[in-house]
Formats: sequence, structure tokens, C-alpha cells
Amino acid sequence: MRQNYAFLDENSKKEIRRKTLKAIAIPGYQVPFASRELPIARGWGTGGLQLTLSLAGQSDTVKVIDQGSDESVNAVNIRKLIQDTTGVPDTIHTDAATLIQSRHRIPEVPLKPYQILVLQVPMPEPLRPVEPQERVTKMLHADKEYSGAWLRLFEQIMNYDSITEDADYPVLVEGRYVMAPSPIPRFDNPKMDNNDGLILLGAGREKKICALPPYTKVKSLAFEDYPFEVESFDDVICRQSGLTGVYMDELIDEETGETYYQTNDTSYMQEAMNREGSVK
Amino acid sequence: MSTHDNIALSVRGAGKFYGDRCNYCRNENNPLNNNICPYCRTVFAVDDVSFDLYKGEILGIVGESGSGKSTLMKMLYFDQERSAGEYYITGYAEGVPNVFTLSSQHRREIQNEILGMVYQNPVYGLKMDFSSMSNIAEKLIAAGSRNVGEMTAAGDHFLDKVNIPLDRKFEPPENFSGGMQQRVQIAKALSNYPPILLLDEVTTGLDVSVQADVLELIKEIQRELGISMIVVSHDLAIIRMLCDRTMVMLNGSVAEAGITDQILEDPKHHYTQQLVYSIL
Amino acid sequence: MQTMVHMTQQHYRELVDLYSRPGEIRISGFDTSNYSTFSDSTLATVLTLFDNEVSFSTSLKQDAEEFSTLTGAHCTENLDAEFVVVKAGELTEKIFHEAAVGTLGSPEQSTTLIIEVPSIGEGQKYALRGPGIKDINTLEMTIDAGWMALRSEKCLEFPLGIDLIIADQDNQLCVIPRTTKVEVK
Amino acid sequence: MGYVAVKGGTKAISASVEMYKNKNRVEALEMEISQIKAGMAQMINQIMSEASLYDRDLAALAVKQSEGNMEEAVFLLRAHRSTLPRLYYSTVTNTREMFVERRVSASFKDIPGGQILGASPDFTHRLLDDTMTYSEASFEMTDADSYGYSLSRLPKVIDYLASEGLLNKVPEDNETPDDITKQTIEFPSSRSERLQSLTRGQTGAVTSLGYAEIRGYGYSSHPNIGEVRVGQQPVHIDPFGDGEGYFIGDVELTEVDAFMPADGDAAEQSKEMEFKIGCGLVFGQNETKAIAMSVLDYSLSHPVPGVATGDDEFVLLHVDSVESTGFISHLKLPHYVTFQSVLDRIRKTKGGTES
Repeated sequence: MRQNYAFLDENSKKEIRRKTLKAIAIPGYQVPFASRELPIARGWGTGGLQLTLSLAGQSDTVKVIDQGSDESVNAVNIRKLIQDTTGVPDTIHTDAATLIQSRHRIPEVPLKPYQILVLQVPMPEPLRPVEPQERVTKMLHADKEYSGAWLRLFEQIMNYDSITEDADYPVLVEGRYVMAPSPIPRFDNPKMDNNDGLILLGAGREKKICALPPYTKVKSLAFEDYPFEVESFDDVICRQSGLTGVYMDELIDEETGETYYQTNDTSYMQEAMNREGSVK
Repeated sequence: MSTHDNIALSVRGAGKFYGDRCNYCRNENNPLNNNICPYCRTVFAVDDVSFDLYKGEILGIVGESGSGKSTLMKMLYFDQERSAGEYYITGYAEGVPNVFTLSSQHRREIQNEILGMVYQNPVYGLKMDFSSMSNIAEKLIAAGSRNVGEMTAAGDHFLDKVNIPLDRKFEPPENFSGGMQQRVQIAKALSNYPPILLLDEVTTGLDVSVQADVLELIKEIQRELGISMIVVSHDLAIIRMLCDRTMVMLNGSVAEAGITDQILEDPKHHYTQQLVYSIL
Repeated sequence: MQTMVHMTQQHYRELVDLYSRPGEIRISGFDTSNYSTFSDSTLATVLTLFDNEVSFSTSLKQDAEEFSTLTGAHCTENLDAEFVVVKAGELTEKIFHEAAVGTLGSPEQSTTLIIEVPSIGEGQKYALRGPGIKDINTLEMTIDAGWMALRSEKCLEFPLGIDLIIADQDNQLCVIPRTTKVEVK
Repeated sequence: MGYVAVKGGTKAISASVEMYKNKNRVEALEMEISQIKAGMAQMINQIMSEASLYDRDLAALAVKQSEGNMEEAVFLLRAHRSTLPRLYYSTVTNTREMFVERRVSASFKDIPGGQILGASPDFTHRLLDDTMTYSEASFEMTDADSYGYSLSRLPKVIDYLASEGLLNKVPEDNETPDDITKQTIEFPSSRSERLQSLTRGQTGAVTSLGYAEIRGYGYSSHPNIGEVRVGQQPVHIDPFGDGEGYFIGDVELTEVDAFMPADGDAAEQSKEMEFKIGCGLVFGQNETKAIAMSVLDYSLSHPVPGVATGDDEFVLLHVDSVESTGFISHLKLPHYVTFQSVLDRIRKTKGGTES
């Protein structure tokens, strides 16, 4: 069957575009949008994909990653849909892309001005763990009443003497909205603060769009005496590339049974290895 | 607004109506059938109430159920929208804005930082399934605290002050007796040293001996911290024990107001006379 | 091939950049016949954002009919419509007073003003601060400081506020979202 | 030559897609769309209803393409629906104008126009019929007319109750209905949002929740089915906005009016009881779903605190087939990164650091 350019019909795109602009004007606020069904499943990145399809044009170069990898099956599948319906070229190089769609990671290479990072969001409501009802969480956001979000962390400290929140660690945007950054690791949270590019977050099933314009204050929730902590890879070296200070995958050597680590952002690792000439 | 240095808050012409009001009852000179308009059946739960609360004093509001005293209290704590009137708080924006008309965002700020409320039923003031410590932390977090050590220290201090054994501080209030729950609620309301504390029938439903404990506690806290308080009660004995000045409410209006001793010794209003003689 | 699909996509991307970077200036308009009294960049903005779900307000019947015919959007007298399209010379206090700022629960339900000024890049100098601006941006445009003061009044209590898309007669565009603090320089 | 990332994902996906196509295409290709349309009409009814797209040919194509997987078929149609521009909106259509093929009332023995059983499996014995094993088996066709009825417009049972003043009077609401495919539902929901969500809901999910509501976790008394009607409903559009309706075709609908005895208007302190209505309306013949929808329409319009089937967020956000199957199945996507983050936290609480 013949398809529209970028799959969606023009009016659907317009609605997404109007809502996206509102999201950029209200950083950290979840703008409700109608959210169309796409040829990939709800929960598999339809929010991010709708944003990408509403953005993509003839002068774009896209990069799509999942779990830090351009070759993750879901990334391949999403990239294929974008390319089949728009014909835009793709790249694995973060700095060569104008438009990056990602699930669960912010690339290691910092965003440049005018680059757009689209994050796929399963659960956009940071207060959902403390309050199941949408009408209540909406009111809490309206009143800037976030004691519940902090209290959750306080309770974790009381129980475990540390904050046990893992990925999708909530952030406070411009001192106003508490926002779910999508299930990126805590390691990536600081990259959102005062960054050079635009970050858009799309939740297809939950029908929300959120945005972080460049140079926006984004702080992870924490206490003065229990500061925010990222995942620790302090004593760990990437077995393949020798890189340190990056987010790692923990793997098991089938032969020796030993645990080893490898850089999660595969294109970054590749670029680093080519630069260093340290090909194994 | 009041320019008086000693004033903590002032209320002018506060009203809460249920109904649309008609030409008859809009004219304040026309008599009502108790507090109901004989024509349009509008109920004047609170009607044209004005008063000041001085810094460091305890102001009593006495009246039978249905007199409007609890509704007034809920309006002061923004639990209920007002229908008419002005409300100024010296500690907020220099007492300039009529805080009744502020947005919910700003009212929440006042609620969190300037006011403390103790309800007759602890269910409204406490998260029954969170630990007592977390309950106190919730109030402190809402008031802006971001230091776990300071919060747990404040929790210990206030729970101790209200005689909750510290080895039970991690228990949820739902495990406690009514008197203990009420004391936890007081500890919570006090924990951020709010300049103004509202107490709504806080000893109703408690055993007489427990009542005395709680009243003693309130008196002590007031002496120690100099917090301004409004105490609502249907019980003149409690008002006599706690309050410097008293306001008698009947059918939504102020029947009589003045120094507590004077009112008790020489009640002017027929209704107050009835009240006073009934307890003598 | 440049079709309307591609033109609106490109224009939208300019708007995304401009919303993200308040005070920056772009040139963008469509190569289509323009029967409205507004510039090509204003018309391009209308064609990019309007469809049959949108309500808008504009003063001249000719423009209203043109915008409605091209996009299916509904013209209304109400100044709290989703969009108000207006020339700087025709701004009134009423426009600012009646513009919707949204509610605390739904701040996106606000009016976007599309204002066409004689020139962006000359005129009154403004200093802009806020999200999307690294330190400070300066922007010159021929719009009276009084109007910008009214705009700032509408944006006092974030997240409530109005967003401005500003176009000029040379097809330049810039955006001042509600988050931007605007000072006369 | 530099280091090049493995193209594993691309290869794996194309291999998987090829296998899928080989497996399903060979035999499926022999199946004609017309056969699916005719032979699996009930399945097509359900799919059109859940997809909210009335097109029997496309629904049959979706069945073929998805190898009869209902959720997949609905998903295909919904995705296709996203690509279609909205050219017109239909004018208000009144089900009193339905050409009724089947119509039963559980409330009244005799209803104006009579009970019409029509075509239904209700009174068949569910015994496997091995004569159908082979397609050669021949059936004797009978003409519906020979049973003494034909398509006709019939009055509605609720009109009878209304004329007696037994129905809860609801003010006429001529507001344009909200459309959840254009605007997200915001809570508390409007009735039009609820009805639209329910009619698009997964048949099984709507039925289960309706069952829970009447079995004891909600209204828990027996609703009375005033009328179930199935028939052809004419649809018109008004393209020039001049009130001239243009007939564009019929859609098959199942409509249910359920009556619930309830207290009168509390505001007027009425001591009288009256009937309140729950409404079910779905594409195609799908009576169970329409009845369950009417039960849920009632429970959501008259919520009882603490009852899940009266909580619009609980019901409406969880009955959609595409959303529930999508989110459940996304759990099989890789979560390596987040799992690493969880490991880090659990190790931290154990007091150890990374080894």
C-alpha cells in the first residue's frame, strides 16, 4: 500500500508539531497529545517515533540506537521504518546526525547545538510510583507539589541507607517540573543539564510529549547529605577498547566464566578505537 | 491589608456560600432564616467574618456544629475555596496580596511553608501507612528541606516532644492509638516551625486524660516557640484553658469577640450567655 | 521535489530551532502565492501549524478567509483562540489582556501570538535570558517596549503565559516563548 | 581498515522477517479475501470494532496477513488508520433509523414491532459439526423472508419507558463529542470519551470488566437488557455545512440499551426510583461486547467510590488492545542498560562495590 511521506498524514503531524512547540515552551511539562498508532507496537517506541516522523525531512541524517547500540534489533526496525517512509540517510556517528532517536541511553558524545535527541518514554509520569491516578498527578504538577517524589527517596534512605532508584531517575527541570527522563541510566542524567542540543521525549502509549530546550537546568532529585550517584564503573576498563569513564555492559566470558565489561555505546567505542588505532 | 506590626494574619469579610444567592440575600441587611436565604435557599456557611490573629497569641473560635467555624478553618488552610472576602498573611509577600485569590500553586506554597494544620481526624493530616518519621519528613520536604540528617533530627526532636517513644518512630501511625496519632499529627504540623498553626477540634474524640496531655502540649509549644495559633473548638473549657482571645460563631457569623476572660465573665450576646451558663 | 509536505516540514524545523533558542533569527517562507496581507513567513507559519482542529483570530476578513481556505482552521472573534495573527501596528491592550495563558493544570492551553513587525534586526533592543539561551541573547525588533511589558506581565507566573512567534516583512522569524525573561536594553 | 561494528541486528531482523513470511505466506496466499470475509464474518466484526475502522475488505486482509491473530489484525488496521486524512465527519445518526435484522428485549415479552431472533448462535448446541470438515458439504439456504420478517425500522424499547416517565431524564447534549483519537483523554473523562474508549476496547477486556462489575465488584445487581438490536445503520455526511445530508453507506451496528433501577435525582431529594441507562454500541454484530459496554458505561457514569469498574482511569486506560498488547510485549525488548542500573543499586545496598 502506498504510504505518506513520514507515514503519518499531514494533520496528524501538525497536531504533534503544535504540541511539541508547546512542550519546548514549557520545559519539563508533559503536553498531552493524541498519539497515533504506528506500524510498530505501542511500548516499542511509538512516542519517539512519532516525534521523529514529525521532524524528519530531506536535509536530515538520522541515527537510531537502542541500549546504546545502532544494531540492536529494535533500533534497526525503527530506523528501517523511518528510512522506508522518508528516505533520509542514516549514520552511526553521533556528531554526524541531525536527528537521533534513542531508547535507554544518551550517547557518550555530547550533543551539538541544533542537534535533536528524541528519547522513547514508556512511563512519562515521574509521580506514578507514588500516585496511580492521572487526575491527581496532574493536580500535583499544577501545584508544584513534589513532596511525594522526594519522600519516596527519603523512605529508600530510611530502609537501605541509600537511594535505590535505578534508571529513569527523576529530575527537576528549571526548578519547576519534576520529570521522568525516560529509562536512561543515572549515568546519563547529568548530560541533560545545560546541554547544547534539544532533547525531546515522546511517550506514545501514555500520549505525552516533553521537552528540554538547550541550556536548561536539569537536576536529579537528591538530598544535601545523600547526593545523587551515578552507576559506578570506577575500576572498570572496557575489555575491547580500553575505554574508561563510560557506561559499560557487564558480560560473562563463556570460556573462563569471568565477568568483563564492554563500552555500551558501540559507535562511540568504534570511533575511539579507530582514533587510537587500537584495533584488536 | 493591615500595617500593624503585631499581626500574623488578617481576614476581612470572609464568606462561603452554597447556592447562587438572589437579590434578597445579596443585601446584607435582609435577615436570613438562620443562615439560609428564605427565597433562594442559598446557605451562608460563613458570612462576612473579619478578624486579626496577633503574633504569638492563641485565638479561639467557639461555636456549635454548623456554626461555620470548621469551614472557616478550611478556608484559611485553602482546603476549601472561599466565596467572598480577603485574607492577608504578614509572612507572605509582606502581607500585600489577598491570598484567597492566589493561584493554587502559590496557595500550596503558603500551606507548605507558613501554615500548619492539625485536623480533628488524623487521617486527613497523616499518611497512615507511612512511618511517623516519613510523615514528618513529608512536611519538612514540602517546606523546602533537602537534608536527611536535619530532617531525621527534627523528627526525633518533635516526636520526643509529643511523647512518642523513639523506638516506634519507624512505625506507621495506623499502628497507634487515637491519642498517639493526634500527637504525631501535631509533631508533623510543627516540624518546620510554621509561623501559624491551625488546630481544628484536635482533642475531640480523645479520652479525657489524653485530652489533657494534648492540651498541655499545645500550651507548652506555644510558650516555647511563640507560634501564632487558631484553635477551633465547640468546648468552652478548652478555649478557656488555651486562648487569649476568643471569637464566638453562630450561623456562619461572628456573634461576639474579645478577651477570653471577659467573654466568659460577661457574655454580651444571648447565644454566648447560653453557652457560658451551660458549662457553669 | 518541493511539495507542501516538505515545505511545512522545513518551516516547522526552523520553528523548533527558534523555540529552542529564543531570540535567534531565521529566514523562512514558502514559494507559494500569498493573497493575505501578511508576509510570506507569517503565511508559512500559518500553513505549517494550522489545520481544521485549530481556531484563530485575525482582524481582516480577507486574511481570515485566506487562512481558513488554505488550512481549514476556524476563524473566531475570541482573542483567547489558539492563535492570534496580528501586525505590530494593530496590537491592542485587549489582545494581550484576553490572550489565554492556560491553567496551572494545562498550561499548554494558551494563546500563541503570531506578530508581524516591520523589522527584526533593527529597532528597540531587548536582552533575553532563560532556557534555550546560554548566557544572554540580544534581539532588536521594531516593536514597542510597552507591548513587550504587557507580554511579560502575562508570563509572570510560569508555567502560565503566552508564546510569541514574531515575523517581519523580510521573512525573518524569531520566537519568544513564555520562559524568556525580556528586558529593554 | 578501521574497526567496524557488527551488523548483527540488521541481519538477524531480515532473517526473522524472511522466516515469518515463508512460514505464513505459502498457505495463506491460497486463501481468498472474499472467503475470509464470508467465512469469518464474526472475527471481522470484532476487528473492525476494536480497530475503529469500518472496512470489511481491509479487515479481511488484516486477518490474512496476521494469520488470524486478532490483536495483530487490529494493530494493522489501527496503524493504517493513522495514515488516513479525515475528510468528513458524519452527521448525527439516530439508531431509530436502523434497518433492524435482529432485535431482542429481555425486559418485555411483547415489544412494539416484536422480538426478532434473526441470525444468532445463541440457541445452537455447541457441538462440533464434522460435516463441516470438508468444504463439499452443502447447506440448504433459506430465505430470511420465509420466516416472516424483513429489514424494517422499529421503534425503540426505551421510548416506551420514557413515555411512562420511568426513565431518568437527561438533558439533551448537543456538544460536539470529544474524540480520543484527536485529543488525549483527560480525567475526569467525558461520556463521549468513555463511550469511544469502550467501543474501541478489546472485546475480551471489556467483557471481563463488565462481568466483574455485575458479579460483585461493582453494581452487582442484575442489569436489564431493554433491547439488543443488530442492523444496518445509514450514515450521512454534510460536506457543505448546509444541512443537506449525503448518504455514504450503511454500517452494521449492534446497539444495547441496558436499564439499571436506581435512586432518583439526589439533588431534588427524590424518593422515587427510576431507570438509568447504560449504552453499548459497536461496529458489526458483537452482542456480548455491546452488553458489557453498556454495563461499563453505567458503572463509569455512576461511579461508586473504591470500585475499580467505576474508576474511569482504571477501565479506559486498560481496555485498549493495541496499548495493552504493545506494552506487555515490549517487556521482551532488551533492557540491558536499565538492568545494569538495577544491579548497581542492589549491589550498593549489599554494601559491596562492583567486583
